[in-house]
Amino acid sequence: MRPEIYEYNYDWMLWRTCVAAANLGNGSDYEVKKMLDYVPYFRGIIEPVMNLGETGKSFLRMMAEYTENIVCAKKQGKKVALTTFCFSPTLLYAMDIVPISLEPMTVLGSVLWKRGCTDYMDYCSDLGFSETGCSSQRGSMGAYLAGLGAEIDLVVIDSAGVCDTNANAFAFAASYLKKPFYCLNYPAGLTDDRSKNYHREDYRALIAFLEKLTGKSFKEDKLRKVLEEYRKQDLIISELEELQRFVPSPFPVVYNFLIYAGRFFFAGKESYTKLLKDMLDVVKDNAKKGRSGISSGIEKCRAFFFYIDHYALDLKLWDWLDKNQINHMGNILSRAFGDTATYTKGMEEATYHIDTRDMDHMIDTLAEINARMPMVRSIRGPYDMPNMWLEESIAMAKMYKADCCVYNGTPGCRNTWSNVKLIANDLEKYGYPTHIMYGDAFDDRVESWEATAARLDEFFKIRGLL
Amino acid sequence: MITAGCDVGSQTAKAVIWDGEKIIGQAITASRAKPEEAGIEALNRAMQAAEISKNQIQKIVATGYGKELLGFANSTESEIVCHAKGAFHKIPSARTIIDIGGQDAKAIKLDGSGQVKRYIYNDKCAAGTGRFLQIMAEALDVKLEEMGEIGKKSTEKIIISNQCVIFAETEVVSLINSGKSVPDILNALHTAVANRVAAMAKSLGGIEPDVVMTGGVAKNSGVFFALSEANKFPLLKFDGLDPQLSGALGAALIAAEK
Amino acid sequence: MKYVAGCDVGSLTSKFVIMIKGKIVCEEIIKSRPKPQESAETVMDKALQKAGLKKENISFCVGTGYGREQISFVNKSVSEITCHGKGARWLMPTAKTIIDIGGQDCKVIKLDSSGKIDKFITNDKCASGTGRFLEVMAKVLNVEINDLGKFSAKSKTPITLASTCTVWAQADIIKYINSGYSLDDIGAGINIAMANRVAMLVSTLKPEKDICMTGGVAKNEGVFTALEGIIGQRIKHIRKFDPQMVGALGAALLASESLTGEVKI
Amino acid sequence: MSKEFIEIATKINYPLLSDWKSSGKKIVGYTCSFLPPEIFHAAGILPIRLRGIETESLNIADAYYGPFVCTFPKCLLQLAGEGKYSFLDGAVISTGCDAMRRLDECWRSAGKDYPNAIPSFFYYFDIPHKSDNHALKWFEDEIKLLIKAISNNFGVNISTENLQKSISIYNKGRRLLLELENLRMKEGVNITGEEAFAASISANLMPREDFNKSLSDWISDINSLPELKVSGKKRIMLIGSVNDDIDLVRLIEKAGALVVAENLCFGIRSEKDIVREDIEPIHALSYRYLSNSICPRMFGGYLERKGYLLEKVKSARIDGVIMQNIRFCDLHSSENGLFERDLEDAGIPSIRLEKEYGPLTETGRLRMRIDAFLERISK
Repeated sequence: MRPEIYEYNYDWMLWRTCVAAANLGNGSDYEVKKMLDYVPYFRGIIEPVMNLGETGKSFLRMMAEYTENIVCAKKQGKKVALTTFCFSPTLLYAMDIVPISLEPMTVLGSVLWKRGCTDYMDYCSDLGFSETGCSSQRGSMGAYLAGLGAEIDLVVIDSAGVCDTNANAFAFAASYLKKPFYCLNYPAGLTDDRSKNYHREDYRALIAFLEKLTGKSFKEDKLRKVLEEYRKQDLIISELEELQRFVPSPFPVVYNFLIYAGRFFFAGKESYTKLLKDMLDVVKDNAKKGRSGISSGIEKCRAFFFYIDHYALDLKLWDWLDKNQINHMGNILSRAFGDTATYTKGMEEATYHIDTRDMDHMIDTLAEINARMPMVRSIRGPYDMPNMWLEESIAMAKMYKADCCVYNGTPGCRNTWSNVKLIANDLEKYGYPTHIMYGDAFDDRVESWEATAARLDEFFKIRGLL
Repeated sequence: MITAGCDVGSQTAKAVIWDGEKIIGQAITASRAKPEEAGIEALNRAMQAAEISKNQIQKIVATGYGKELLGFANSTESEIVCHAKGAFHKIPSARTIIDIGGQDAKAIKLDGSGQVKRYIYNDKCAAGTGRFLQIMAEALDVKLEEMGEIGKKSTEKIIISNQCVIFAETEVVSLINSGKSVPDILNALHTAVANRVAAMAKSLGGIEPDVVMTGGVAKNSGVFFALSEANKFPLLKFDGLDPQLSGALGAALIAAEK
Repeated sequence: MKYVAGCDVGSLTSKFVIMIKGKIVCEEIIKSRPKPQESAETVMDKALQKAGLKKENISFCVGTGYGREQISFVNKSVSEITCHGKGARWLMPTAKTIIDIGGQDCKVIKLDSSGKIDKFITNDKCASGTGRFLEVMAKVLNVEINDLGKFSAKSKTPITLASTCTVWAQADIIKYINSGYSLDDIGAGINIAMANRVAMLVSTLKPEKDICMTGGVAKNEGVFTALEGIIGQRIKHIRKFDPQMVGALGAALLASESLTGEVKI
Repeated sequence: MSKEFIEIATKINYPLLSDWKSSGKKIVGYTCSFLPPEIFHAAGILPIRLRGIETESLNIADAYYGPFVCTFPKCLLQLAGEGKYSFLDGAVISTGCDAMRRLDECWRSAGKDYPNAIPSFFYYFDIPHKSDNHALKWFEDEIKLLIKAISNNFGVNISTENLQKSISIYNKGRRLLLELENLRMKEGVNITGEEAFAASISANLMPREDFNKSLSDWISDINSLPELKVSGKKRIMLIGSVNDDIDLVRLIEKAGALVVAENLCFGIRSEKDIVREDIEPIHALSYRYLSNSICPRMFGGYLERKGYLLEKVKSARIDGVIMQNIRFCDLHSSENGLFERDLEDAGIPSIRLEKEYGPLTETGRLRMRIDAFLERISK
């Protein structure tokens, strides 16, 4: 790793960048424009986020709060847990543990800095971690392994059986840092009694592990408060997602990203509720005017991203979609399957229900939420089984009236690269032109944006979508 | 109306001139660092062959890697569409086209009217491209055009397993060093390319006949044979036209339509 | 007079060094032929001619490189890694870490204080960190491989390049050329991509000073400087000797040891 | 005797299989060392570990699997697509790792395109990635479900007595393998690593009674064999991801070393622990198969695996450890990275090698690395 990188603390840099960017929004248009000239490295993200107005500022403030929590955790006597985006942080918030979710932290680094997180990625390889492993963890993981972030106390994840590459990265981090490690493990099934019981028992064992490690017991009131906030958030998200079904969709292209980023960072926290409310205002207004959320106000095509979407460096993909008047109808990360969401009608057994009656029901709720986190739900079992990847993708593409489906991931994803050709063939059979992107969502050294964009352009044109 | 198609790829630039009924000029030249120069050269030579001047051409469509840089073209079209167009024009029964060019290999599925239904490029890190064969030809010190024929003299079957071009080259170096004959190694390389391309085509949800092969590698009889025989799908090739010109022909035809 | 020799038959070039009493008599390099035996004989003949010697004058010859098993005239064959370690230490007695980039492989070697191999690492993941990568890229850019290094100094905004796959990187480069990026920026991007791959190996081995670089790529200033930047340590130049010949030199040194029976660095 | 093992270890379809088939008995293939073959044995079915040797191309497999995926499951799929596994009456896919569990979907998909590619009994066996109590219970239930599925499909009854008998027969084989392992770890050794590894591989392929007999006969012969010339040869341990390629061992030994121990999937590591015979058999099996963290698929079990490795390095007086993994096997690749750090810290030279699965054609590249490693540790 370049020697200069050792001079900066990762959390601290993210924190200051987010704070500075959020404050920038308080200036006049002229001031913002002038300032952007001085931050050329960040303008790729800051400009689009600024263009979102109040929503953008709320988002940056939320990010600033998340990173500030990490920076200040030790001073406040809190334990710090390394975790993954597909693990709901709600439990950790209820236990006063500060989560560092590696993949979203890689995204932050990738979109905020010119060179992204590639130095940290390579640093992981220096330490012996697999270079072909997923870049989503490797990005920020390198910073923590190098001691350039908060000191880690424990590692908790839930990806065993879902994404072994992910679980492996965290297991490596735990072994390398010699820290306690717990991983929830998911069987292939979701709704059968055996699986449900397993979810519950595994989750309770996790709580016991955390209680033992922190020496604190789990507080009922705190948990209830967090879950009630979660319920509120779910209701707003459901309303947002209902509006997204309109043609044209009143959703700005980047809103999906904000929804899931918020969920991964701050599910159950008030600042996320604030962000959602801001988004709802904008979307409602657009809907009332019958206007598309796309900058030009015109929607030519609707694309469903059936895996993740593309983050690497700036917000180039979202920009490109916006410019080409293609709307983004969500991806595997943006749906959570709460029973208040309209898209879960008729599949009640596959949803979660927030029940704050007593401690026991609340823990069951958490276990159920977690079993339906993105990826945990849909890529855990055979892709063509009920409630799994194919069924979900088709249902979403249909419900959101998508014209086509697009895959993007990372070459490190053994799980989806093992069957993306199968699902693409199935989606084509169902009438959805399907494009497979070969780039890496977190590392633009794998395929340049120029090459990625050329292939996308070709796909939308040849398949008659534009 | 006279139209032209110009296809500037990573290795060669191709041009075809179409008089509305038939090809009246064609040319293939080596690519340059500046795509436009290569394009102009190909076009000039095609015009010479057709005995026409630039102002007689009413429309030029560009395709290939360098298409955006060809200032002289009236419009651009993707390689997929051009190859489909060219191949379908030559062989109207074509439903699947396999094109192996310098930089990438593609499989294209067509409907009965010649419209592109689906298409796919070679997988990343895959060795199924013309470039792969070129690197190997250099390593073995044989001429690219002669690879096919030399490979036919193979007597012993060997397998080249690595999917990475450079590692495959290392394998070839090792094979040379262990005393394997050049025809045997070439045969193994052709089979390796054919197998990779076959897998690519199959992953489009089954291969529909007729299958037509285009692109420079179609001229390599070793790969052509291995694809056709070993992978059990009979291939057709152009009659009387260099398969490398398929994209340029398609571009010229599209120019005539517009 | 007991002459000794080292013969390094690599995938791209073949090298030959003749020594006597710890002094280099002559060195020779040719492009490798498809047959290693042919390469070895040709390069040896040329070297002998240059030195005005006959085959019989060579008392002991050590072979190395990919083709080492096929060279009939060698007395012994030794891996490239040992030879490069040997040669580099002889040229630079303070060398602890040696970075060697050959046509097919990239190796990083750490020596202990007595010059023995302490540890080494090679590229297994991907071939992008090899000399072949640069050669393929130079061809795409239509420049001489030896000129590739010069671009870095002139570039302020190098491109970021696919560092994982040669074929893919090549497609990206064509895309960059066609999008109007300057040759300097593209060339610099290639050198950086290469340096990144190599840096990963270097850092894994936790390099110790002095660090030197051997193999043909050592002559590429762009890669050299970028690599120094990434690993954050100075790399020392091997002076007055072609870094590409270090393997053959090491082989000749080993031949000398076999001859005298003494084992020294 | 070792010839028999070498023949079996290098063929997909060996004479023993056709003998078994022609006597009207069934064969079921499985993909992971965490699946207890005792269950099939107790049903009178021959369980064999599926392998991908003899693969010549991946032109079928690559149409289903994407790039960036380990070649082991691809090779299995390729052979199935080519009909080389048409002798199977059943196949069980399990959650080894991501790429292995997706073999379920890829194989089913290929089954639609290639007649005979897929056996009539095709089953998905879900193995937890940890061994907590609730995971053990899950695993035990999973075994019971598998037993039920086998019974229904093949019309057989797997009784407790039969299971107990099978466990005992399998344990006998394990004890013999451990005896063999002790023999090869001795100072004056008289078998090569290649021969010993062939025996380990055969354990996954032969009817267990036949295997026990052959191994027992060979072991009694071994002591009368002349000692190998081992002076100056370095003692190597080969570890890492799935490997059933005796050519790799041969390559290392040809370079002048002796492979005296291994820790490979297909090797001794899957057989090192005895199943308890004094408790309820299904419980005993689930405990034995899940509580061993022998593979990095068991997340969080690194210390256990490191302990086992260091102990073996010590008892076999290993001079150097060669760690291999198939390209894109992140689990073993990362673990090899940790092992390398910890082994080198403990003064044990080690090297990581990455390669494709299947016929060993990368000889040149591997040879250079192995030679240099041996030169390093020989000084």
